[in-house]
Amino acid sequence: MRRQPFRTAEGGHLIDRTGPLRFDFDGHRHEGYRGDSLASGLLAAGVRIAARSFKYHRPRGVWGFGAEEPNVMVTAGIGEEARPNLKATEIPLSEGLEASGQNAWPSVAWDLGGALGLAGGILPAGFYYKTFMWPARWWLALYEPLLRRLAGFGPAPPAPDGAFHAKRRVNADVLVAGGGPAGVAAALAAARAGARVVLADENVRFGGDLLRAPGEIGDGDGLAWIDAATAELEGMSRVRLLRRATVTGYYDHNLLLVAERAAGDAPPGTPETRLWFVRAREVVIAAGAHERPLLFAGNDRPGVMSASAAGGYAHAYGVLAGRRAVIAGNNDSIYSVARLLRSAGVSIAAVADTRPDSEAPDLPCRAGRAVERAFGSRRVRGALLRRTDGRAGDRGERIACDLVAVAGGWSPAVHLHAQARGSLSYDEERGLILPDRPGGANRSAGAAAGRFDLDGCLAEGWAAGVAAAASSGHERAAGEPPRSPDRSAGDAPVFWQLGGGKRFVDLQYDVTAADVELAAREGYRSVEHVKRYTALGMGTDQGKTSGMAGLVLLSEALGRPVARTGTTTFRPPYTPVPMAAMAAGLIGEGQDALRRTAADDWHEARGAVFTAAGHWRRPRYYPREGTGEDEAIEAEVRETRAGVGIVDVGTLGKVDIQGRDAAAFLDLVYANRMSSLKTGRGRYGLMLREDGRVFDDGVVMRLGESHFYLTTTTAQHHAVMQHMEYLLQTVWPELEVYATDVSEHWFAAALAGPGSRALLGEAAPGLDLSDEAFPMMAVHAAAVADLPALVFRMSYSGELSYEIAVPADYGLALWTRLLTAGREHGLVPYGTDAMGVMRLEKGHVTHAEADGRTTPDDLGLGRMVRADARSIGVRSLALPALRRKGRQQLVGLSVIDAQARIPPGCQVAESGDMRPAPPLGHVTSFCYSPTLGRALALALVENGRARTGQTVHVASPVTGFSTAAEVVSPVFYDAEGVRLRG
Amino acid sequence: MAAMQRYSIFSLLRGALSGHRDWQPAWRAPEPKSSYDVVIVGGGGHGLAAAYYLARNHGITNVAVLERGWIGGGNTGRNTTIVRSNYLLPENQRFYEHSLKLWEGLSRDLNYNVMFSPRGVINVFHTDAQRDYWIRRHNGMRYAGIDAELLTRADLARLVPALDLSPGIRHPIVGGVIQPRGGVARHDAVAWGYARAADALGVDIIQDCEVTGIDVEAGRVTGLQTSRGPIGAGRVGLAVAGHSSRLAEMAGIRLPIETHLLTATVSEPVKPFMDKVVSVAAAHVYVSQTDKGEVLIGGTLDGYNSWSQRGSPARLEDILSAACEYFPRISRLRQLRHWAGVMDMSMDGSPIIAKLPVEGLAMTGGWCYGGFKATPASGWCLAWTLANDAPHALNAPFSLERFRTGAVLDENGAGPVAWGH
Amino acid sequence: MLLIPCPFCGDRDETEFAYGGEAGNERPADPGAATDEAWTDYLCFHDNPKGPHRELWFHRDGCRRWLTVERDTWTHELRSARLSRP
Amino acid sequence: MADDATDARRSALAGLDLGSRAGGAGGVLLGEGPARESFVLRGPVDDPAFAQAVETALGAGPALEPGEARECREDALLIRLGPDEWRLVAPLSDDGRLAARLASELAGGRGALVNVSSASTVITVAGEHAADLLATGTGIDLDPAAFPPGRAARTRIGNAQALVHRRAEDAFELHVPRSYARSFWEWLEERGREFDAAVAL
Ligand SMILES: Cc1cc2nc3c(=O)[nH]c(=O)nc-3n(C[C@H](O)[C@H](O)[C@H](O)COP(=O)(O)OP(=O)(O)OC[C@H]3O[C@@H](n4cnc5c(N)ncnc54)[C@H](O)[C@@H]3O)c2cc1C
Ligand SMILES: NC(=O)c1ccc[n+]([C@@H]2O[C@H](COP(=O)([O-])OP(=O)(O)OC[C@H]3O[C@@H](n4cnc5c(N)ncnc54)[C@H](O)[C@@H]3O)[C@@H](O)[C@H]2O)c1
Ligand SMILES: Cc1cc2nc3c(=O)[nH]c(=O)nc-3n(C[C@H](O)[C@H](O)[C@H](O)COP(=O)(O)O)c2cc1C
Ligand SMILES: [Zn+2]
Repeated sequence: MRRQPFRTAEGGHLIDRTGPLRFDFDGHRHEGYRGDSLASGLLAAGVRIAARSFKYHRPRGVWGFGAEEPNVMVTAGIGEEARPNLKATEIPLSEGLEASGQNAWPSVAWDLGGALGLAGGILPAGFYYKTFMWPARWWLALYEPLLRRLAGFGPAPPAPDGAFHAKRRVNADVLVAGGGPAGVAAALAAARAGARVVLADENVRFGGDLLRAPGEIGDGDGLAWIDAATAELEGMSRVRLLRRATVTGYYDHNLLLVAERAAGDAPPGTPETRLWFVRAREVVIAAGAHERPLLFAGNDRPGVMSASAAGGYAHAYGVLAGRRAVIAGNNDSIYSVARLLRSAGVSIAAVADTRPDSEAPDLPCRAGRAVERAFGSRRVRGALLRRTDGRAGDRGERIACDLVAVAGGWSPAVHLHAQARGSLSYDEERGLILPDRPGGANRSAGAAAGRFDLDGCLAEGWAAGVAAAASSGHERAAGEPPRSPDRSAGDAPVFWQLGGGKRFVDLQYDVTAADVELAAREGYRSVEHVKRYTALGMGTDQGKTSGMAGLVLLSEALGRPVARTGTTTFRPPYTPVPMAAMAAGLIGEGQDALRRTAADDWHEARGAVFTAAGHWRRPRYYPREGTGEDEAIEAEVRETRAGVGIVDVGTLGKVDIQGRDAAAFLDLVYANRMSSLKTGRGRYGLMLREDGRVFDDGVVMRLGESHFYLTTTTAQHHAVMQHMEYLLQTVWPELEVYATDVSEHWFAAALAGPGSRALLGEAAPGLDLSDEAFPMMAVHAAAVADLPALVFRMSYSGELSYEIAVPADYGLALWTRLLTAGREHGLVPYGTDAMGVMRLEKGHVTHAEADGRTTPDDLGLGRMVRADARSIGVRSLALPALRRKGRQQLVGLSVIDAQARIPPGCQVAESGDMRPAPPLGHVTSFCYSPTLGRALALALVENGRARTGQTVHVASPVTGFSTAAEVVSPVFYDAEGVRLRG
Repeated sequence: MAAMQRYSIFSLLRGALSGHRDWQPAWRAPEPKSSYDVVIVGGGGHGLAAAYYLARNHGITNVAVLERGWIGGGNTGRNTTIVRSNYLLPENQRFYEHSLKLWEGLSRDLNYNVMFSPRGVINVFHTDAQRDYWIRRHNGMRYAGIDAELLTRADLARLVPALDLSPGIRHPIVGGVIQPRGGVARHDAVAWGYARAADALGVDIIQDCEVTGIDVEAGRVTGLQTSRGPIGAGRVGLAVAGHSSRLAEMAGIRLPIETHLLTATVSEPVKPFMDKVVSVAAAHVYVSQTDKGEVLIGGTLDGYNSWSQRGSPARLEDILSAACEYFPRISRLRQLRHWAGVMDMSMDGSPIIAKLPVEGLAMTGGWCYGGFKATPASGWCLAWTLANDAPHALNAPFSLERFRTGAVLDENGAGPVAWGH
Repeated sequence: MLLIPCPFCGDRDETEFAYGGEAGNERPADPGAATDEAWTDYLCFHDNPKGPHRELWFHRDGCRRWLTVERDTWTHELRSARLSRP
Repeated sequence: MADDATDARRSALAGLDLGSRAGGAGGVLLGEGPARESFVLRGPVDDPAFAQAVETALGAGPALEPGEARECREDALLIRLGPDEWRLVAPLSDDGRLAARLASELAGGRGALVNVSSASTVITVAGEHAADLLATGTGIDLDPAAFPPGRAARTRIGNAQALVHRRAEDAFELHVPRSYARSFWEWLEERGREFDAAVAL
């Protein structure tokens, strides 16, 4: 048997006949040519059943030629490489391609699911809304699993997409969407006018409709003109031609997404997709039109297809979609398709024209007739033609054939125009939905604007190109537009259906005319309701072929004009976009950069276990030989409190504040006063949000009369910067203050513990560390470990402590030099967990306590707030609910059972039985304190401070844990602050 | 009026025999009367539910629902359909749990299968701080009598095989929590089911009827101006989601609500591979697979006031990269469609179901991301509030006054920044 | 994705900016003298028009200026953008 | 101390060991630029005293076009980043002298000068596809007509904010916040696969 029985001996401008390619479909080996699509390859090989439908598993074959294909979706690749739901018309054949049919078992050719078709009667649109309600439990146990089993097309992929996908952002004067005659003319005109042009077409070759059917431009072949024009464009430096590139979405301010697919024979390393984000000043939409179906019984059988597609397979690929064809339609294109097919070797059984007085002496014409029914089950075997005027006595004509090519007219591709929120109009006479007022800087041209003659398309495209270039400031003369002898309007009377029976409207979701009529009868009258009730247009083709038919049927059922029915909303993407392409460059650190401190390499080498703090990573603790995590953390605490520890605090936000009004500004930004600070001294500062809740805290240091340096928490640093700029630029623009973010410039480490003074004394011999010369909250510039540093005396751990900041380039040197110097002092590096334990022992609050709901008073910080209502947030503190008695307040909880440990996420309750009852509050932070030898917690508890001394319960019902604790002051350790003095 | 045609497997079989020619309209298409006892503005789930409960619970049947477009075409028709009651604040817990209980009986109550599917709603976490928060929230639910469980990584691997639990990713997942009774429902069916049941009790559902003005006389609402003429009303309930500020403005009232965009997207349908609803809160993405097979993915706001119902591709990149990161096999699928809804973002992230400072006027709104799950209880409470001219204990905390006194219900602690919630 | 014409930097994508809400929402000059109602008006009750809106945007990844932008919240048409503090 | 300090300098990219990755001649060459001294200058451009102080110290006035990078005294570069913000970038060998001069000219007047020398890492991107690689992650118009050599812009690229300075049509310098530098480098390398990006020393 011939390997490609339906391949013609010659012809096919897209294929290269030197050396066939082999490919597999559903386990069978076939042959095709380079340049074929999988669809043309399957047709050439004589594969007629290439898919099964969604609901009834009916056999389906290729219907279309490109993006509009509703039927044949396949899974390409096998095993982990499988990609489901690809349109066979869009898959380039490549050597060794393996594809399989979907939604069928064991194969699309022989699918047991086909039996479901028999149950079709009880499964009309929306049947599931009417049943499966009793008994309630069965929904989850039985009914829904059954429905889910039937759902879906392709298999769920078992593995992630491993391919490389690229992205590119570009700016253009003019983006032309669609590279048919209109688009190429537009691009050429705009480019010659001097505009920066991007021309994108979804096909492998520019030419649009000319790929499917020959046409004349100038005095020669249309495609030759296209090739010459694209060659000219290719030579212009400000022009970018994108093939296999679908304009998928039209977004705000003329941003368009274009998904470019790799060629079938692309060299390895070529990105599988490149997603272009084109910001265009002007857009020309030259997206052509989609051929419409006709509705008749059996119109879904393999072998019933779009006439222009049937012609296209012959012209572009040298493939016959059948050997004996009935061609039926309502416009002149049926004659050119018939001649095209005949010259390729198809015998033309009949050409049925719905119009009564058309004729073509060279063809077996049946004027005034249409198909009423297609025969055959696994593929079409014949068609019944009948008069369209319903004259009595017409017994119909049954014609044997294996191809029914239908030409129901054209639907302009208004998708992009509509996505841009352009309005649509309905031309009743021509039966066309047309772009009306544009919704952005765009214009439609050619078939996309309802212009169907080649000459008109060229003229319109050209004019659109000239106009778009002019609107973007380019007015060089572009020359004369190309002309074509083809000036036939191509208009057709509106015609949809003949006869009854199972007429499919949406092939993909098996929506029939009866379903649409049922929806209308049941009161789902809005076109949007019908879409949702029947799923019409919700498939992967988004109704490109079915949409209009659905509208007309619905309008007829309701007896109202199509214009009143309107369309459903057009939404991106125009054709599906790979998720992996959207995600390209944005996975892992690509999306979420990992910020590292200057000492990060050291932490990593030391084997630190890290934790995430915003974008940063910070050492949680440093593992120790022979002990577990808890022991290591406890040791870090113990050794710091007994000797000296060092912690990387490089992640804190740091801001330099200068300017005449710096002090006044800080008084307004913080709830406590900063203007009274003396130079060389610092103060703990509390920042509120305008609604009175605690926003951030940190230390403010005065470096000069109008020069301050302040720290923020790691998490809020960006928010604080933005907040300060907001205040300076919009609320108090009269203040002259410059806030400069210096977080990245400074690295910082804290030395903590009674031994810190001795160690620092050694590392900074020039610095007098006596209490008199260097009291608490003082700041000095000094050389530390021979590095230029700022040293602050402050404490978070509750021990004598110094924070040392150096420019980050020296950060690692500071860290390693201190560690070396500290060896004799027993210096221990500690991480955030030990820091957390020490701060908890001291009752310092963090974001767990300042959770965006708490006021200063809730946190026991009320006395810090200055009574100046001008400061941010202070006025809100006077609102009744913020002054209300009985608010939750911060307390300490000391667990009574010294062996008990607190699990995460505990609530605080009156009793320990964990029965439903309103809890008193919740634990915000917890630890086991090696210092005090028991578990401690901070908690927000209703009326908490008044409960001091009472016993409450700390409980986690989800883990079945509960223990008793005493309410105590949140400062568990060294309340007098003796240790700060060292 | 005719008794409602019952839906069941038997009626479906009978329909099959008659070629499905005997099905009656699910709801009528009446001409508006000159006045009603109560008019509900907004034919989304909330408005339709309010009308239904007014008729069913309070015997008030001279009711109209006015919808400017087609019922269910607002956020009801464009959301990610997650239903749950796993809230942090007690006021929210009580309210949403009441709603969940109504969901559990809803299909049978309405005789319309809304396909409520309690398949379990999972939240995962990555850091200690997130762990503490999520467990605390679920512990709080237990104290409120709501189901909640803790999941280990092994549990997650078993329940959600598609989830990437490897330690090598940017933010490794360390655990999760689940509300087993949470799930999804068929969004459209909720609107249609309420409409059909309300219609059967005498409620007029009037589509293509836009309210353009609210008539107030001596501080009392008397009727509405609409695109289909004036309609008198004894009381008026607003249930217009993203459009709340506009309607309130018609009565001279300002609301602490801003309108923002939220995007959702679906993949092409594939065979089932994920039956839980999974939310990765830290990455602002939530994922489920519908009964038709699409993977349904939702994310976070576009973050600026907008009524445009179409979101930014930048947000899509965020949402889809997060989805691909945590559910890697999704990266092999293709995005089929995306859309956006206009969200009524309140200033504390919690709703307003309350009487307004015009006699006879009440509203439900300010739903932010979360109002689909609230549909039954929101309608239930609005109906109560309209019928009794006073809030029920369940919705008393969701007052407008709280924004004046500071007694806000700020689940996320984000402060008065509408787009921060 | 909006394209915001920063008066200093030129056209930039929305992703470089942080949104700041209504532009005309003035902070009471003397908060201490403001009634609860006036104060909470400022805090919580903002303009939310469907149509032209004056709003603030922070050019976080560019000049770090706060801009006052006039944008239609329905069409997203951007009518003007100027520096909040010239 | 100065010497000791200089030796102690360490690049944020040191951990990547770029030396071991060097080689190849791809469509884009990535490298690390030399460390610089870098200062944020703030001040009122319309204040004549401020303008004069800057002009005197640097030999270039502050009234530059947005994004203009003007060469000034001591091989330094003054870049206008905002209405009242500039970046002064000087070679390390300058050892702070230029900034000191500027500081003393500014002393007592308005404005502010802040040392941020450690705040960013300089990454060079050069070669035929240099602009294409940047265009994988930033929306600013990199067409040489819109963004010619000698221009700079602070913008967002990929996973970081960066100050992009075009030195020649096909050569860029990116000043990236130090803590982001490694992640950003890796992002560049990964996105650069499309162009056979290689590391240049
Ligand atoms: C993308 C997205 C995802 C979401 N995900 C979830 C989720 O997973 N779970 C969840 O619980 N919630 C979710 N939500 C929120 C939820 O969808 C809404 O809160 C809820 O559906 C609101 O219902 P509604 O009936 O109040 O509003 P809508 O359904 O919007 O109904 C309001 C109706 O009022 C009509 N209307 C407006 N103005 C007028 C007028 N002047 N005259 C007459 N009629 C008018 C509108 O046309 C509309 O139909 C999501 C929302 C979005 C957009
Ligand atoms: N005889 C008839 O009745 C009839 C009817 C319709 C069209 N035509 C012929 O069709 C041609 C119309 O010319 P035209 O240029 O307007 O349309 P076209 O169909 O020739 O070209 C449009 C091109 O745009 C592509 N495209 C569509 N959407 C796209 C997207 N989103 N992204 C990228 N590419 C996209 C299409 O694949 C096609 O290649 C003329 O030759 C005309 O004579 C004839
Ligand atoms: C849960 C859910 C599932 C959806 N599934 C699909 C789908 O399979 N196919 C489809 O085209 N649209 C689907 N949509 C999107 C709708 O088509 C539509 O975009 C959405 O309801 C918003 O309405 P609009 O686009 O008409 O504004 C789905 C929407 C929701 C809420
Ligand atoms: Zn700017």
